[in-house]
Amino acid sequence: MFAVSKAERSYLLETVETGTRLDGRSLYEYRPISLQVGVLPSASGSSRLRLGETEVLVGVKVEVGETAESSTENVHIYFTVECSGSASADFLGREAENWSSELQKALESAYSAASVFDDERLKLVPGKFCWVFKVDILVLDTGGNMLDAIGMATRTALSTTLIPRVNIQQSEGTFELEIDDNPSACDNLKVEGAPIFLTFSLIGSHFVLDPSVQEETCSRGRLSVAVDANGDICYVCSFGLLDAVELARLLTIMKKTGKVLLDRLDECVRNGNSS
Amino acid sequence: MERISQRYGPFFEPTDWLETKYKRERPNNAPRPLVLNTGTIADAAGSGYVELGKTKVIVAVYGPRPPIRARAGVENAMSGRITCEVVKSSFCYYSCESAKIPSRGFSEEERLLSIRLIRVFEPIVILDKYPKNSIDLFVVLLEDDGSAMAAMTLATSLALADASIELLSLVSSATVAVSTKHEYLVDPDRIESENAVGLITVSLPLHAAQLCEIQHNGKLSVEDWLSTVQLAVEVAQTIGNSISQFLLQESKNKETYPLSS
Amino acid sequence: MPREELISPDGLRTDGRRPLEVRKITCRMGILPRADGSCHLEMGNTIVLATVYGPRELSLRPSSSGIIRCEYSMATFASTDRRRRGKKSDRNSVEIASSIKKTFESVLLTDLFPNSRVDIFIQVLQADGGERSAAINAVSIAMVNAGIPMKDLIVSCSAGYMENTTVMDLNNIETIVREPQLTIAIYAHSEKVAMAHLESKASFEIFENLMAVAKNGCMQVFDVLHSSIEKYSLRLVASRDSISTMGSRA
Amino acid sequence: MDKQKTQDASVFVRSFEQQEATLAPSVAKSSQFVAPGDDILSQENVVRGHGTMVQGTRLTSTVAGLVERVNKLVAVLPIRARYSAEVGDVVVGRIRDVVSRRWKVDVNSRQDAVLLLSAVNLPGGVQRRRTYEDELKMREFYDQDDLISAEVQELKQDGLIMLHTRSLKYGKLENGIFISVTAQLVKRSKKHFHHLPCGIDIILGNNGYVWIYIDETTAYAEDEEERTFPEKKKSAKSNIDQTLSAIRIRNSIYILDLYFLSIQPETIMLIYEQTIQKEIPVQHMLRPDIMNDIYRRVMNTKEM
Repeated sequence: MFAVSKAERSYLLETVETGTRLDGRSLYEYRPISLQVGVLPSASGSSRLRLGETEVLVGVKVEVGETAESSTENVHIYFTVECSGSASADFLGREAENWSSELQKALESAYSAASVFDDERLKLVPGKFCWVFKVDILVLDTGGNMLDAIGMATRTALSTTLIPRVNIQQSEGTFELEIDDNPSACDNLKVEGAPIFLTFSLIGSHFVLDPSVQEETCSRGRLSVAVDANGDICYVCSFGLLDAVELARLLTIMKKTGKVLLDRLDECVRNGNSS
Repeated sequence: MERISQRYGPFFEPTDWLETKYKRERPNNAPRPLVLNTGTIADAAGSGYVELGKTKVIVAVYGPRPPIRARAGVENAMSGRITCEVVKSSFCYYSCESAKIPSRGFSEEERLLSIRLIRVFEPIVILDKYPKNSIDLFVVLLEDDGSAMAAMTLATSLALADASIELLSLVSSATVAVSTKHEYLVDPDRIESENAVGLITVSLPLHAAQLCEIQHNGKLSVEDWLSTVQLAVEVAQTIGNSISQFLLQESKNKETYPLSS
Repeated sequence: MPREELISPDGLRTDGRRPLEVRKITCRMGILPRADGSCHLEMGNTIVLATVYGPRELSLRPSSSGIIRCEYSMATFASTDRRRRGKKSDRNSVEIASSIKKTFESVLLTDLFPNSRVDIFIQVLQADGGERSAAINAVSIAMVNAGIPMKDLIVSCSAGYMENTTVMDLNNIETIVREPQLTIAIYAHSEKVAMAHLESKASFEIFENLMAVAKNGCMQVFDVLHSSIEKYSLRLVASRDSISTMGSRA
Repeated sequence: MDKQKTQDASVFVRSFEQQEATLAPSVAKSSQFVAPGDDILSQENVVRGHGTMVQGTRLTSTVAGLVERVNKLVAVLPIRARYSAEVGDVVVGRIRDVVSRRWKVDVNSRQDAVLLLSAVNLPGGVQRRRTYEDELKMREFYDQDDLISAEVQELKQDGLIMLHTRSLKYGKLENGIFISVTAQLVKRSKKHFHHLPCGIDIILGNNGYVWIYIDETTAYAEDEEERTFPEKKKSAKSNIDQTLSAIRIRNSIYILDLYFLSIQPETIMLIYEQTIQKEIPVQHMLRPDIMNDIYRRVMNTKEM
């Protein structure tokens, strides 16, 4: 549990009133992000992301799985969010469990809405076989704004994920799948449509983007939105009393910031791959 | 009370059949018939019952009372807190889901619904007036035919008012679905929600231009999203007005009761 | 995996090592600033992250010496077959955690911090054999990083017997074989054994052989760990002192 | 331009690795480095101090650090560790719990320090008897999570730290920013309350907790008129400037801590002035590339 005294809280509120935050950021600014891809050689795709004090590690495993007859999807995606021991020490009892299922739910909802995997190359045998993506998120350090960090890390991990080529042989109604083990014969997953999350905390009467732990502790409400590259909204979750008129303004900020953030992340992954 | 005993047949038809054959039987902008009741549970400090079409929710409020399980050290004792337990009745699951009933404890969905309800009501209940106390909400979702969260919020609002707990305002809630044909469907039922491209639930206090909670699933452009929220807010306000009408009526009834006896 | 393949006719192992060669070890200290001590240790492809908190307030009843708690968990993506293991309640994890706890109980000077506790968290990020010894080495470094007084540095290494050869520091392929395997942790200077864990039965001669090889491996590990501690520490000291001398001049 | 302002998703590996490259390893190894279990080179008849132990005939270290010798005393000070208290230290602490007649205070040490009700100044007379009412009103003096400054009064046999705030300069901390750093970076000195040249006050707690604040009593002491109307007369402009300097100081301390540089008023001001000189806006100070740049500059000026 993060402790904030009354005096610190009121100083934080006063400072936010003037348009700056206690680490010097302006209200709609992210903390510096550090990113590393391909950190886990045994995973199909992986990334490690640090957002201020928050640090997460994401591993993606790709498998071929069976699917229900009625399903038309090419990809099933599962998320698990786990707290490493040192991070879970911040929670009491059930809290950690609730917290991770909330994050999982948000990711599932956003990814299913964004229809990320509309890619012809991912097609196996409809109604019979599909790709199963297992995205395992490990929280190494909790420093506020976990959802955004997880969202970005998941997207980058997926963008570096390699999909093996599969030869499908059909004989007498049964399908034989032959997976090409050669790492050079893998396709990169296209994740242009994958959303990222942007979170505002309501402090006093102001909204601040990318809240730190201290700001989260002092906040009265939160607004998390998942946006994709087109600026479409894929998921929204908010609580706490917020003015209805503010919504439109916040969404414009989110749309703009989300675009920049996506560009930067992609650029960063490209640079990381080339070097 | 008569309406509670009314029986509805559950859906056993496969979903794809419903998708083609299903037809909304009321205008897109009309919510389903609303049934409200308070004081259903005699033992509780307050209780509320809400029927939104076939969706039925019952809520009991206990408290303010000293917390049963004190959480050591972390609690700010100067203001009260809200606890919430949401339970889905075992017959509220539809055919395909019935296998998923958890053997014990709360399912993930129930826990998430509990957290959401707490978050809706934390800024609404004037917790400073109940230091060192806890207000316990027990919610039973009897049948889920879409818009369950909205129904739960309404029922909790009724129950809190019934328990005479100090609130900033009554809370109202509404769900709007955006269909594949880009129609706005107010208060969607289960099939409509499952087939929607966007599903928004909004909770708001009646007497302020503010929102307590927004939950949105699905993909919409910013403009569409804003207009959907706008619609949901309007519907929630209409529903809210009928709730306050109902409560007013109830309190009048209560006033006349001792005289007649 | 057929046995012949484990050691080639040239005497090289599957990953190209000689029998008495440990994998490449790299370690980074102080990587999680919020913890008192942390260490990211790679032994070949096995990656372990250890964090140490404390000594800090023990909220239970008073005790005359410090208390150590240890949690070991394996990330879901750690091994090639993604299993939903690694939960703290997992039996294997509990066993490793308790053995690491006991190992460090003997070496930490717990008398120096009564009424306090030290929390150890171990997260295996990638498992390629020798997780137990990697975890012990990582915790050891994290303890140094946290400045917790210890009698000695504990280092750990494994050894196995296969195809009439004794090899040290087994990787995943080598651990799958049902042959005698020994993991030991020793006090680096006094060479006392702090922990020994044997799998499969081994004759007495083989056991002694394994012991000697594992000990040899431990010393190799020690050299690497000691030099990285020294390098890290001296850098910090240099950093701290460089500017302070200037500060006094200013 | 706007993008530059609102966003930075720049990549860097690990700040510590970058630092490794920039720092010249020209360390005069004046004293021996030891890791736990290493032998300490020494003559006979030494007095063993902290961080050492005798194992058989050997004198060994128990922590990693440099061997310090003062006459016959041999000690090893850990490079990073929790705070170990000494009597007379000034600390900043956070109230963790209020129990009967005492506060438990988190001071980044091995266990919570204790502040007795009898060790604080109560309103109305310094040596007043502590009544039962005082005990009930303890939360009004210092409530849970409050930050206080205090002095170490006594160390008990089992290492328990007893604090006191029996001086006007100690007590509850208000109107400022808290930051926690490595305790070893704050050297013991005569003075821990500093008024920095930029008009900001800091308390450098020996325990690595730092409080950055704007002391209104000194700020208004210059103008007698204004002193009578505090708060109200404060112009919004100067207030913002002060807050920004306080944040700049906070970020400077953060950089010092990250690069493991000694934290004292001089070094804080060095970073502070460096960023002002280079016109780095306060919100960019914590960007890894800029921090590295500042660090390199500071190290260069030192060599000149």
